[in-house]
Amino acid sequence: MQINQKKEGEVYTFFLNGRFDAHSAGEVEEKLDLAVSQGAQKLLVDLSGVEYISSAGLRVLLAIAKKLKEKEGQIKLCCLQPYVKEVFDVAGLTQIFKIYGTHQEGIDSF
Amino acid sequence: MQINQKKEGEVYTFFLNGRFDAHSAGEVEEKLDLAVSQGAQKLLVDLSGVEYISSAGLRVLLAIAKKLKEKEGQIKLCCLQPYVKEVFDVAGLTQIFKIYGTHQEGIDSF
Amino acid sequence: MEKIPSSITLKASLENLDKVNRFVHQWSKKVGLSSQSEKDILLAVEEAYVNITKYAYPESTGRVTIYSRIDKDRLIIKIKDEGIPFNPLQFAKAEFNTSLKERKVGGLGIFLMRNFVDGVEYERKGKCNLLTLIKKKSRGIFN
Amino acid sequence: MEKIPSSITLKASLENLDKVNRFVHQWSKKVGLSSQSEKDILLAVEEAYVNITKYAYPESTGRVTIYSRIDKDRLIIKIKDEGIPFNPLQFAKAEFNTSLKERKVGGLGIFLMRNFVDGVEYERKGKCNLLTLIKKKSRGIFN
Ligand SMILES: Nc1ncnc2c1ncn2[C@@H]1O[C@H](COP(=O)(O)OP(=O)(O)O)[C@@H](O)[C@H]1O
Ligand SMILES: Nc1ncnc2c1ncn2[C@@H]1O[C@H](COP(=O)(O)OP(=O)(O)O)[C@@H](O)[C@H]1O
Repeated sequence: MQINQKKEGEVYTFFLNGRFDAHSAGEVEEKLDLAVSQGAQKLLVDLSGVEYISSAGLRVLLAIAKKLKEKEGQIKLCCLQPYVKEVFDVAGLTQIFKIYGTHQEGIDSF
Repeated sequence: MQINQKKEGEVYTFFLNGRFDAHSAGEVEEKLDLAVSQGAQKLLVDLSGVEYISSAGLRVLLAIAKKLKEKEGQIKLCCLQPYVKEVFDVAGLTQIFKIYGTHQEGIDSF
Repeated sequence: MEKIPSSITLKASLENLDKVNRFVHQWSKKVGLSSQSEKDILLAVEEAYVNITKYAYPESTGRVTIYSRIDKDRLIIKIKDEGIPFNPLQFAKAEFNTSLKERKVGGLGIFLMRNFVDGVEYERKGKCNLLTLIKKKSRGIFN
Repeated sequence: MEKIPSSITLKASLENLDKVNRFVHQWSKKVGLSSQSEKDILLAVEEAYVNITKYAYPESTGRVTIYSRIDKDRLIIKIKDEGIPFNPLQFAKAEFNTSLKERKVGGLGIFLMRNFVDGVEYERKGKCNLLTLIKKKSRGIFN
Protein backbone atom coordinates (compact mmCIF):
# COMPACT_ATOMS: atom_id res chain seq x y z
CA MET A 1 0.00 0.00 0.00
CA GLN A 2 1.28 3.40 -0.99
CA ILE A 3 0.14 6.26 1.20
CA ASN A 4 0.58 9.88 0.19
CA GLN A 5 -0.31 12.80 2.33
CA LYS A 6 -1.19 16.37 1.48
CA LYS A 7 -2.38 19.31 3.53
CA GLU A 8 -4.76 21.80 1.96
CA GLY A 9 -5.83 24.49 4.40
CA GLU A 10 -6.93 22.58 7.46
CA VAL A 11 -7.74 19.42 5.56
CA TYR A 12 -5.31 16.51 5.63
CA THR A 13 -5.82 14.31 2.63
CA PHE A 14 -4.52 10.75 2.50
CA PHE A 15 -4.25 9.20 -0.92
CA LEU A 16 -4.28 5.44 -0.64
CA ASN A 17 -2.99 3.32 -3.45
CA GLY A 18 -3.24 -0.44 -3.41
CA ARG A 19 -5.18 -3.16 -1.63
CA PHE A 20 -6.69 -2.04 1.65
CA ASP A 21 -6.67 -5.43 3.33
CA ALA A 22 -5.56 -7.06 6.59
CA HIS A 23 -2.00 -6.81 5.34
CA SER A 24 -1.93 -3.08 4.78
CA ALA A 25 -4.46 -2.02 7.41
CA GLY A 26 -1.76 -1.63 10.05
CA GLU A 27 0.30 0.89 8.06
CA VAL A 28 -2.72 2.96 7.16
CA GLU A 29 -3.88 3.01 10.75
CA GLU A 30 -0.45 4.19 11.91
CA LYS A 31 -0.35 7.07 9.45
CA LEU A 32 -3.88 8.21 10.23
CA ASP A 33 -3.37 7.82 13.98
CA LEU A 34 -0.21 9.87 13.81
CA ALA A 35 -1.96 12.73 12.06
CA VAL A 36 -4.82 12.66 14.57
CA SER A 37 -2.45 12.57 17.53
CA GLN A 38 -0.67 15.58 16.04
CA GLY A 39 -3.92 17.49 16.06
CA ALA A 40 -5.40 16.95 12.61
CA GLN A 41 -9.17 17.38 12.87
CA LYS A 42 -10.25 17.24 9.24
CA LEU A 43 -9.23 14.11 7.42
CA LEU A 44 -10.11 13.23 3.86
CA VAL A 45 -9.25 9.75 2.65
CA ASP A 46 -9.03 9.59 -1.13
CA LEU A 47 -9.70 6.00 -2.16
CA SER A 48 -9.35 6.48 -5.91
CA GLY A 49 -6.34 4.15 -5.94
CA VAL A 50 -8.03 1.40 -3.91
CA GLU A 51 -9.76 -1.31 -5.85
CA TYR A 52 -10.18 -3.77 -2.98
CA ILE A 53 -11.08 -3.36 0.66
CA SER A 54 -11.80 -5.97 3.30
CA SER A 55 -13.20 -5.73 6.83
CA ALA A 56 -9.72 -4.94 8.15
CA GLY A 57 -9.74 -1.73 6.11
CA LEU A 58 -13.24 -0.85 7.21
CA ARG A 59 -12.24 -1.41 10.82
CA VAL A 60 -9.39 1.11 10.52
CA LEU A 61 -11.66 3.76 9.03
CA LEU A 62 -14.32 3.18 11.70
CA ALA A 63 -11.77 3.34 14.50
CA ILE A 64 -10.38 6.67 13.22
CA ALA A 65 -13.89 8.02 12.73
CA LYS A 66 -14.66 7.25 16.36
CA LYS A 67 -11.45 8.84 17.62
CA LEU A 68 -12.07 11.96 15.61
CA LYS A 69 -15.66 12.19 16.75
CA GLU A 70 -14.48 12.37 20.35
CA LYS A 71 -12.17 15.20 19.43
CA GLU A 72 -14.88 16.90 17.42
CA GLY A 73 -13.02 16.23 14.24
CA GLN A 74 -14.27 14.31 11.22
CA ILE A 75 -13.11 11.86 8.61
CA LYS A 76 -14.59 11.96 5.14
CA LEU A 77 -14.02 9.74 2.14
CA CYS A 78 -13.90 10.36 -1.55
CA CYS A 79 -13.49 8.68 -4.92
CA LEU A 80 -14.64 5.17 -4.05
CA GLN A 81 -14.30 2.71 -6.89
CA PRO A 82 -17.48 0.72 -7.58
CA TYR A 83 -16.33 -2.43 -5.82
CA VAL A 84 -15.23 -0.57 -2.73
CA LYS A 85 -18.50 1.34 -2.73
CA GLU A 86 -20.33 -1.97 -2.76
CA VAL A 87 -18.43 -3.29 0.23
CA PHE A 88 -19.33 -0.12 2.12
CA ASP A 89 -22.95 -0.57 1.10
CA VAL A 90 -23.21 -4.17 2.23
CA ALA A 91 -21.50 -3.33 5.49
CA GLY A 92 -24.04 -0.59 6.08
CA LEU A 93 -21.34 2.08 6.17
CA THR A 94 -22.63 4.44 3.52
CA GLN A 95 -24.88 5.94 6.19
CA ILE A 96 -22.04 6.31 8.64
CA PHE A 97 -19.37 7.95 6.49
CA LYS A 98 -19.65 11.11 4.49
CA ILE A 99 -18.65 10.02 1.02
CA TYR A 100 -17.94 12.34 -1.91
CA GLY A 101 -17.62 11.63 -5.59
CA THR A 102 -14.62 13.82 -6.25
CA HIS A 103 -11.62 14.97 -4.30
CA GLN A 104 -12.67 18.61 -4.68
CA GLU A 105 -16.14 17.97 -3.28
CA GLY A 106 -14.52 16.27 -0.34
CA ILE A 107 -12.25 19.24 0.33
CA ASP A 108 -15.03 21.80 -0.14
CA SER A 109 -17.35 19.94 2.24
CA PHE A 110 -15.29 20.76 5.32
CA MET B 1 -52.84 -23.51 16.11
CA GLN B 2 -55.02 -23.47 19.18
CA ILE B 3 -55.48 -20.07 20.76
CA ASN B 4 -56.98 -19.67 24.23
CA GLN B 5 -57.68 -16.38 25.85
CA LYS B 6 -57.99 -15.41 29.49
CA LYS B 7 -58.43 -12.09 31.25
CA GLU B 8 -56.82 -11.59 34.64
CA GLY B 9 -57.36 -8.08 35.97
CA GLU B 10 -56.35 -5.85 33.10
CA VAL B 11 -54.06 -8.40 31.52
CA TYR B 12 -55.21 -10.36 28.49
CA THR B 13 -53.30 -13.59 28.19
CA PHE B 14 -53.17 -15.53 24.96
CA PHE B 15 -52.09 -19.15 25.24
CA LEU B 16 -50.77 -20.35 21.91
CA ASN B 17 -50.56 -24.03 21.21
CA GLY B 18 -48.98 -25.36 18.06
CA ARG B 19 -46.66 -24.23 15.31
CA PHE B 20 -46.40 -20.46 15.00
CA ASP B 21 -45.58 -20.37 11.30
CA ALA B 22 -46.72 -18.66 8.11
CA HIS B 23 -49.76 -20.91 8.14
CA SER B 24 -51.04 -19.95 11.57
CA ALA B 25 -49.73 -16.38 11.75
CA GLY B 26 -52.90 -14.98 10.20
CA GLU B 27 -55.21 -16.44 12.86
CA VAL B 28 -53.02 -15.30 15.71
CA GLU B 29 -52.80 -11.81 14.28
CA GLU B 30 -56.59 -11.61 13.95
CA LYS B 31 -57.17 -12.60 17.57
CA LEU B 32 -54.56 -10.21 18.93
CA ASP B 33 -55.70 -7.38 16.68
CA LEU B 34 -59.27 -7.87 17.80
CA ALA B 35 -58.33 -7.59 21.47
CA VAL B 36 -56.27 -4.47 20.81
CA SER B 37 -59.05 -2.84 18.79
CA GLN B 38 -61.41 -3.59 21.68
CA GLY B 39 -59.16 -1.64 23.98
CA ALA B 40 -56.85 -4.24 25.52
CA GLN B 41 -53.64 -2.50 26.59
CA LYS B 42 -51.82 -5.22 28.45
CA LEU B 43 -51.20 -8.36 26.45
CA LEU B 44 -49.31 -11.40 27.62
CA VAL B 45 -48.56 -14.09 25.06
CA ASP B 46 -47.85 -17.43 26.70
CA LEU B 47 -45.73 -19.46 24.31
CA SER B 48 -45.39 -22.58 26.45
CA GLY B 49 -47.26 -24.61 23.84
CA VAL B 50 -45.21 -23.34 20.90
CA GLU B 51 -42.24 -25.42 19.92
CA TYR B 52 -41.61 -23.81 16.54
CA ILE B 53 -41.76 -20.25 15.31
CA SER B 54 -40.73 -18.74 11.98
CA SER B 55 -40.34 -15.16 10.78
CA ALA B 56 -44.06 -15.01 10.06
CA GLY B 57 -44.75 -15.48 13.77
CA LEU B 58 -42.14 -12.92 14.74
CA ARG B 59 -43.63 -10.45 12.31
CA VAL B 60 -47.06 -10.75 13.97
CA LEU B 61 -45.63 -10.15 17.43
CA LEU B 62 -43.61 -7.17 16.21
CA ALA B 63 -46.60 -5.65 14.46
CA ILE B 64 -48.77 -5.94 17.57
CA ALA B 65 -45.97 -4.55 19.73
CA LYS B 66 -45.80 -1.51 17.48
CA LYS B 67 -49.56 -0.99 17.52
CA LEU B 68 -49.67 -1.24 21.29
CA LYS B 69 -46.77 1.13 21.70
CA GLU B 70 -48.69 3.80 19.84
CA LYS B 71 -51.61 3.29 22.20
CA GLU B 72 -49.31 3.24 25.19
CA GLY B 73 -50.03 -0.40 25.79
CA GLN B 74 -47.55 -3.23 25.88
CA ILE B 75 -47.12 -6.82 24.79
CA LYS B 76 -45.05 -9.20 26.88
CA LEU B 77 -44.11 -12.80 26.33
CA CYS B 78 -43.63 -15.72 28.63
CA CYS B 79 -42.65 -19.37 28.73
CA LEU B 80 -40.52 -19.60 25.61
CA GLN B 81 -39.33 -23.09 24.81
CA PRO B 82 -35.57 -23.28 24.15
CA TYR B 83 -35.89 -23.45 20.39
CA VAL B 84 -38.24 -20.50 20.23
CA LYS B 85 -35.96 -18.57 22.55
CA GLU B 86 -33.10 -19.23 20.18
CA VAL B 87 -35.02 -17.90 17.19
CA PHE B 88 -35.76 -14.74 19.16
CA ASP B 89 -32.09 -14.47 20.05
CA VAL B 90 -30.81 -14.82 16.52
CA ALA B 91 -33.39 -12.35 15.27
CA GLY B 92 -32.21 -9.85 17.86
CA LEU B 93 -35.63 -9.72 19.49
CA THR B 94 -34.73 -10.57 23.06
CA GLN B 95 -33.80 -6.93 23.54
CA ILE B 96 -37.06 -5.72 22.06
CA PHE B 97 -39.59 -7.88 23.89
CA LYS B 98 -40.03 -8.24 27.60
CA ILE B 99 -39.76 -11.97 28.13
CA TYR B 100 -40.58 -13.81 31.36
CA GLY B 101 -39.81 -17.33 32.46
CA THR B 102 -43.19 -18.11 33.99
CA HIS B 103 -46.75 -17.09 33.37
CA GLN B 104 -47.03 -15.61 36.86
CA GLU B 105 -43.94 -13.43 36.42
CA GLY B 106 -45.47 -12.17 33.20
CA ILE B 107 -48.73 -11.27 34.90
CA ASP B 108 -47.04 -9.66 37.88
CA SER B 109 -44.79 -7.54 35.69
CA PHE B 110 -47.64 -5.36 34.42
CA MET C 1 -42.26 -48.44 4.76
CA GLU C 2 -43.77 -45.85 2.47
CA LYS C 3 -41.40 -44.65 -0.17
CA ILE C 4 -40.76 -40.91 0.00
CA PRO C 5 -40.61 -39.14 -3.34
CA SER C 6 -37.29 -37.47 -4.05
CA SER C 7 -39.04 -34.32 -5.17
CA ILE C 8 -42.40 -32.59 -5.06
CA THR C 9 -43.76 -29.95 -7.38
CA LEU C 10 -46.40 -27.62 -6.08
CA LYS C 11 -48.28 -24.49 -6.90
CA ALA C 12 -46.45 -21.75 -5.00
CA SER C 13 -49.15 -20.89 -2.49
CA LEU C 14 -49.30 -20.61 1.25
CA GLU C 15 -51.87 -23.43 1.43
CA ASN C 16 -49.22 -25.84 0.25
CA LEU C 17 -46.83 -25.06 3.12
CA ASP C 18 -48.17 -28.09 4.99
CA LYS C 19 -47.19 -30.36 2.10
CA VAL C 20 -43.75 -28.82 2.05
CA ASN C 21 -43.38 -29.38 5.78
CA ARG C 22 -44.49 -33.00 5.46
CA PHE C 23 -41.99 -33.63 2.69
CA VAL C 24 -39.13 -32.12 4.70
CA HIS C 25 -40.27 -33.97 7.82
CA GLN C 26 -40.25 -37.35 6.06
CA TRP C 27 -36.76 -36.77 4.75
CA SER C 28 -35.56 -35.56 8.13
CA LYS C 29 -36.76 -38.82 9.64
CA LYS C 30 -35.07 -40.82 6.90
CA VAL C 31 -31.72 -39.12 7.48
CA GLY C 32 -32.25 -39.34 11.24
CA LEU C 33 -31.97 -35.62 11.93
CA SER C 34 -32.10 -34.63 15.58
CA SER C 35 -35.31 -32.84 16.49
CA GLN C 36 -33.38 -29.60 16.67
CA SER C 37 -31.82 -30.09 13.25
CA GLU C 38 -35.22 -30.97 11.86
CA LYS C 39 -36.65 -27.68 13.13
CA ASP C 40 -33.66 -25.84 11.68
CA ILE C 41 -34.26 -27.19 8.19
CA LEU C 42 -38.04 -26.82 8.44
CA LEU C 43 -37.49 -23.19 9.35
CA ALA C 44 -35.05 -22.54 6.53
CA VAL C 45 -37.28 -24.21 3.95
CA GLU C 46 -40.36 -22.41 5.24
CA GLU C 47 -38.68 -19.04 4.91
CA ALA C 48 -37.50 -19.76 1.38
CA TYR C 49 -40.82 -21.25 0.32
CA VAL C 50 -42.96 -18.50 1.80
CA ASN C 51 -40.81 -15.89 0.07
CA ILE C 52 -41.38 -17.62 -3.24
CA THR C 53 -45.14 -17.53 -2.68
CA LYS C 54 -44.90 -13.84 -1.74
CA TYR C 55 -42.35 -12.42 -4.13
CA ALA C 56 -41.18 -14.72 -6.90
CA TYR C 57 -44.26 -14.51 -9.09
CA PRO C 58 -45.58 -10.97 -8.92
CA GLU C 59 -47.88 -11.34 -11.93
CA SER C 60 -49.31 -14.82 -11.65
CA THR C 61 -48.84 -17.93 -9.56
CA GLY C 62 -46.03 -20.20 -10.47
CA ARG C 63 -44.66 -23.52 -9.39
CA VAL C 64 -42.01 -24.66 -6.95
CA THR C 65 -40.12 -27.92 -6.98
CA ILE C 66 -38.38 -29.20 -3.90
CA TYR C 67 -35.75 -31.91 -4.22
CA SER C 68 -34.26 -33.87 -1.40
CA ARG C 69 -31.29 -36.16 -1.05
CA ILE C 70 -28.94 -37.56 1.51
CA ASP C 71 -25.21 -36.94 1.46
CA LYS C 72 -23.60 -38.95 4.26
CA ASP C 73 -24.96 -37.43 7.47
CA ARG C 74 -26.50 -34.42 5.80
CA LEU C 75 -29.88 -33.68 4.32
CA ILE C 76 -29.68 -31.64 1.13
CA ILE C 77 -32.76 -29.76 0.01
CA LYS C 78 -32.97 -27.92 -3.28
CA ILE C 79 -35.72 -25.45 -4.00
CA LYS C 80 -36.37 -24.45 -7.58
CA ASP C 81 -38.68 -21.78 -8.91
CA GLU C 82 -39.05 -19.94 -12.20
CA GLY C 83 -39.74 -16.58 -10.62
CA ILE C 84 -37.86 -13.33 -10.88
CA PRO C 85 -34.12 -13.71 -10.31
CA PHE C 86 -33.38 -13.41 -6.63
CA ASN C 87 -30.16 -14.32 -4.84
CA PRO C 88 -30.72 -14.47 -1.09
CA LEU C 89 -26.99 -14.68 -0.42
CA GLN C 90 -26.17 -11.35 -1.93
CA PHE C 91 -26.39 -7.93 -0.51
CA ALA C 92 -28.36 -8.68 2.60
CA LYS C 93 -28.04 -5.55 4.57
CA ALA C 94 -28.32 -6.15 8.24
CA GLU C 95 -29.88 -3.32 10.06
CA PHE C 96 -31.67 -4.80 12.99
CA ASN C 97 -32.54 -1.98 15.23
CA THR C 98 -32.88 -2.71 18.90
CA SER C 99 -35.47 -0.03 19.44
CA LEU C 100 -39.03 -1.12 18.79
CA LYS C 101 -39.90 2.16 17.17
CA GLU C 102 -37.15 2.00 14.53
CA ARG C 103 -37.39 -1.71 14.02
CA LYS C 104 -39.13 -2.98 10.92
CA VAL C 105 -41.59 -5.85 11.34
CA GLY C 106 -40.21 -7.73 8.35
CA GLY C 107 -36.88 -8.55 6.82
CA LEU C 108 -36.13 -11.48 9.10
CA GLY C 109 -36.90 -14.43 6.83
CA ILE C 110 -33.72 -14.63 4.78
CA PHE C 111 -31.62 -13.84 7.80
CA LEU C 112 -33.10 -16.72 9.80
CA MET C 113 -32.91 -19.06 6.83
CA ARG C 114 -29.19 -18.43 6.45
CA ASN C 115 -28.46 -18.77 10.14
CA PHE C 116 -30.09 -22.11 10.78
CA VAL C 117 -28.45 -24.27 8.15
CA ASP C 118 -24.99 -25.75 7.72
CA GLY C 119 -24.74 -24.77 4.11
CA VAL C 120 -26.51 -22.62 1.58
CA GLU C 121 -25.95 -22.10 -2.13
CA TYR C 122 -27.68 -20.07 -4.74
CA GLU C 123 -27.54 -20.41 -8.48
CA ARG C 124 -29.49 -18.87 -11.32
CA LYS C 125 -29.86 -21.64 -13.87
CA GLY C 126 -31.49 -20.63 -17.11
CA LYS C 127 -34.81 -19.14 -16.03
CA CYS C 128 -34.76 -20.80 -12.62
CA ASN C 129 -33.65 -19.83 -9.14
CA LEU C 130 -32.00 -22.80 -7.48
CA LEU C 131 -31.44 -22.59 -3.75
CA THR C 132 -29.64 -25.36 -1.88
CA LEU C 133 -29.99 -25.78 1.87
CA ILE C 134 -27.85 -28.26 3.78
CA LYS C 135 -28.48 -29.57 7.27
CA LYS C 136 -26.37 -31.95 9.29
CA LYS C 137 -27.91 -34.75 11.30
CA SER C 138 -27.03 -33.19 14.56
CA ARG C 139 -26.21 -29.67 15.46
CA GLY C 140 -23.62 -30.38 18.11
CA ILE C 141 -20.35 -29.44 16.53
CA PHE C 142 -18.68 -32.51 17.95
CA ASN C 143 -20.94 -35.07 16.28
CA MET D 1 1.87 -23.07 -18.02
CA GLU D 2 2.83 -23.47 -14.41
CA LYS D 3 0.83 -26.11 -12.62
CA ILE D 4 -1.12 -24.75 -9.65
CA PRO D 5 -1.17 -26.93 -6.56
CA SER D 6 -4.62 -28.10 -5.52
CA SER D 7 -3.94 -27.20 -1.94
CA ILE D 8 -1.55 -25.22 0.21
CA THR D 9 -0.78 -25.65 3.88
CA LEU D 10 0.50 -22.68 5.82
CA LYS D 11 1.23 -21.47 9.28
CA ALA D 12 -1.82 -19.46 10.29
CA SER D 13 -0.25 -16.03 10.37
CA LEU D 14 -1.03 -12.70 8.82
CA GLU D 15 2.28 -12.71 6.94
CA ASN D 16 1.00 -15.60 4.86
CA LEU D 17 -2.05 -13.73 3.61
CA ASP D 18 -0.15 -12.85 0.43
CA LYS D 19 0.41 -16.52 -0.29
CA VAL D 20 -3.25 -17.22 0.27
CA ASN D 21 -4.19 -14.42 -2.10
CA ARG D 22 -1.81 -15.71 -4.75
CA PHE D 23 -3.25 -19.19 -4.50
CA VAL D 24 -6.82 -17.93 -4.84
CA HIS D 25 -5.81 -15.60 -7.66
CA GLN D 26 -4.21 -18.42 -9.66
CA TRP D 27 -7.29 -20.58 -9.31
CA SER D 28 -9.55 -17.65 -10.20
CA LYS D 29 -7.61 -17.21 -13.43
CA LYS D 30 -7.82 -20.92 -14.14
CA VAL D 31 -11.60 -20.97 -13.73
CA GLY D 32 -11.87 -17.70 -15.62
CA LEU D 33 -13.63 -15.76 -12.88
CA SER D 34 -14.66 -12.25 -13.79
CA SER D 35 -12.60 -9.61 -12.00
CA GLN D 36 -15.59 -8.88 -9.77
CA SER D 37 -16.05 -12.54 -8.86
CA GLU D 38 -12.34 -12.82 -8.18
CA LYS D 39 -12.54 -9.96 -5.71
CA ASP D 40 -15.58 -11.55 -4.10
CA ILE D 41 -13.78 -14.81 -3.44
CA LEU D 42 -10.55 -13.08 -2.40
CA LEU D 43 -12.56 -11.09 0.10
CA ALA D 44 -14.39 -14.12 1.49
CA VAL D 45 -11.20 -16.15 1.81
CA GLU D 46 -9.33 -13.26 3.40
CA GLU D 47 -12.02 -12.81 6.04
CA ALA D 48 -12.04 -16.50 6.87
CA TYR D 49 -8.27 -16.79 6.87
CA VAL D 50 -7.65 -13.69 8.96
CA ASN D 51 -10.16 -14.92 11.52
CA ILE D 52 -8.30 -18.18 11.79
CA THR D 53 -5.06 -16.32 12.43
CA LYS D 54 -6.80 -14.17 15.04
CA TYR D 55 -9.11 -16.56 16.83
CA ALA D 56 -8.72 -20.22 15.97
CA TYR D 57 -5.53 -20.90 17.89
CA PRO D 58 -5.65 -18.89 21.10
CA GLU D 59 -2.77 -20.77 22.75
CA SER D 60 -0.27 -21.34 19.98
CA THR D 61 -0.05 -20.95 16.25
CA GLY D 62 -1.57 -23.65 14.13
CA ARG D 63 -1.86 -24.52 10.50
CA VAL D 64 -4.36 -23.85 7.77
CA THR D 65 -4.89 -25.82 4.60
CA ILE D 66 -6.68 -24.35 1.64
CA TYR D 67 -8.01 -26.62 -1.09
CA SER D 68 -9.25 -25.54 -4.44
CA ARG D 69 -11.19 -27.21 -7.19
CA ILE D 70 -13.38 -26.42 -10.14
CA ASP D 71 -16.98 -27.57 -10.41
CA LYS D 72 -18.32 -26.57 -13.82
CA ASP D 73 -18.35 -22.78 -13.81
CA ARG D 74 -17.67 -22.46 -10.11
CA LEU D 75 -14.55 -22.21 -8.01
CA ILE D 76 -14.78 -24.16 -4.78
CA ILE D 77 -12.41 -23.26 -1.97
CA LYS D 78 -12.18 -25.28 1.23
CA ILE D 79 -10.41 -23.93 4.28
CA LYS D 80 -9.41 -26.34 7.00
CA ASP D 81 -8.01 -25.58 10.42
CA GLU D 82 -7.61 -27.51 13.64
CA GLY D 83 -8.55 -24.62 15.87
CA ILE D 84 -11.36 -24.25 18.34
CA PRO D 85 -14.74 -25.27 16.92
CA PHE D 86 -16.33 -22.29 15.25
CA ASN D 87 -19.29 -22.30 12.90
CA PRO D 88 -19.55 -18.97 11.07
CA LEU D 89 -23.01 -19.83 9.73
CA GLN D 90 -24.64 -20.12 13.11
CA PHE D 91 -26.01 -17.49 15.33
CA ALA D 92 -24.61 -14.44 13.65
CA LYS D 93 -26.45 -11.66 15.27
CA ALA D 94 -26.77 -8.69 13.04
CA GLU D 95 -26.82 -5.48 14.91
CA PHE D 96 -25.31 -2.93 12.64
CA ASN D 97 -26.02 0.39 14.12
CA THR D 98 -26.26 3.33 11.78
CA SER D 99 -24.99 5.76 14.36
CA LEU D 100 -21.22 6.07 14.55
CA LYS D 101 -21.30 6.30 18.29
CA GLU D 102 -23.12 3.02 18.84
CA ARG D 103 -21.46 1.22 16.01
CA LYS D 104 -18.73 -1.28 16.81
CA VAL D 105 -15.56 -1.17 14.73
CA GLY D 106 -15.48 -4.93 14.27
CA GLY D 107 -17.87 -7.74 13.58
CA LEU D 108 -17.98 -7.23 9.84
CA GLY D 109 -15.74 -10.03 8.61
CA ILE D 110 -18.09 -12.99 8.74
CA PHE D 111 -20.93 -10.88 7.49
CA LEU D 112 -18.98 -9.79 4.42
CA MET D 113 -17.66 -13.28 3.83
CA ARG D 114 -21.17 -14.68 3.71
CA ASN D 115 -22.52 -11.96 1.47
CA PHE D 116 -19.98 -12.13 -1.30
CA VAL D 117 -20.09 -15.80 -2.20
CA ASP D 118 -22.61 -17.97 -4.01
CA GLY D 119 -22.39 -20.75 -1.51
CA VAL D 120 -21.01 -21.41 1.93
CA GLU D 121 -20.90 -24.57 4.04
CA TYR D 122 -19.48 -25.35 7.42
CA GLU D 123 -18.66 -28.70 8.91
CA ARG D 124 -16.84 -29.81 12.03
CA LYS D 125 -14.96 -32.92 11.00
CA GLY D 126 -13.11 -34.67 13.78
CA LYS D 127 -10.92 -31.97 15.23
CA CYS D 128 -11.10 -29.76 12.18
CA ASN D 129 -13.19 -26.83 11.06
CA LEU D 130 -13.99 -27.17 7.38
CA LEU D 131 -15.39 -24.14 5.62
CA THR D 132 -16.43 -24.29 1.98
CA LEU D 133 -16.77 -21.15 -0.12
CA ILE D 134 -18.22 -21.27 -3.60
CA LYS D 135 -17.95 -18.61 -6.26
CA LYS D 136 -19.46 -18.58 -9.71
CA LYS D 137 -17.48 -17.42 -12.72
CA SER D 138 -19.55 -14.38 -13.18
CA ARG D 139 -21.81 -12.54 -10.82
CA GLY D 140 -24.44 -11.47 -13.27
CA ILE D 141 -27.42 -13.60 -12.43
CA PHE D 142 -28.14 -14.21 -16.09
CA ASN D 143 -24.82 -15.84 -16.91
N1 LIG E 1 -38.03 -15.28 -3.80
C1 LIG E 1 -37.91 -13.95 -3.81
N2 LIG E 1 -38.05 -13.26 -4.98
C2 LIG E 1 -37.92 -11.92 -5.01
N3 LIG E 1 -37.69 -11.15 -3.94
C3 LIG E 1 -37.56 -11.76 -2.75
C4 LIG E 1 -37.66 -13.17 -2.63
N4 LIG E 1 -37.47 -13.49 -1.33
C5 LIG E 1 -37.25 -12.33 -0.67
N5 LIG E 1 -37.32 -11.27 -1.52
C6 LIG E 1 -37.08 -9.86 -1.15
O1 LIG E 1 -36.24 -9.82 -0.02
C7 LIG E 1 -36.87 -9.11 1.05
C8 LIG E 1 -36.47 -9.70 2.40
O2 LIG E 1 -37.07 -10.96 2.59
P1 LIG E 1 -37.24 -11.55 4.05
O3 LIG E 1 -35.93 -11.48 4.74
O4 LIG E 1 -37.85 -12.91 3.97
O5 LIG E 1 -38.20 -10.55 4.82
P2 LIG E 1 -39.69 -10.06 4.48
O6 LIG E 1 -40.35 -11.06 3.60
O7 LIG E 1 -40.33 -9.95 5.83
O8 LIG E 1 -39.53 -8.71 3.83
C9 LIG E 1 -38.35 -9.18 0.75
O9 LIG E 1 -39.05 -8.10 1.31
C10 LIG E 1 -38.37 -9.16 -0.77
O10 LIG E 1 -38.29 -7.83 -1.23
N1 LIG F 1 -12.07 -18.96 13.31
C1 LIG F 1 -12.64 -18.49 14.43
N2 LIG F 1 -12.52 -19.16 15.60
C2 LIG F 1 -13.09 -18.71 16.71
N3 LIG F 1 -13.82 -17.58 16.80
C3 LIG F 1 -13.99 -16.87 15.67
C4 LIG F 1 -13.41 -17.28 14.44
N4 LIG F 1 -13.78 -16.37 13.51
C5 LIG F 1 -14.52 -15.44 14.13
N5 LIG F 1 -14.66 -15.72 15.43
C6 LIG F 1 -15.45 -14.93 16.41
O1 LIG F 1 -16.48 -14.27 15.71
C7 LIG F 1 -16.40 -12.86 15.91
C8 LIG F 1 -16.84 -12.09 14.68
O2 LIG F 1 -15.87 -12.21 13.66
P1 LIG F 1 -15.83 -11.15 12.48
O3 LIG F 1 -17.22 -11.01 11.91
O4 LIG F 1 -14.79 -11.54 11.51
O5 LIG F 1 -15.49 -9.76 13.17
P2 LIG F 1 -14.26 -9.32 14.07
O6 LIG F 1 -13.10 -10.22 13.80
O7 LIG F 1 -14.01 -7.91 13.64
O8 LIG F 1 -14.76 -9.39 15.49
C9 LIG F 1 -14.96 -12.60 16.33
O9 LIG F 1 -14.85 -11.44 17.13
C10 LIG F 1 -14.61 -13.87 17.09
O10 LIG F 1 -15.08 -13.78 18.41
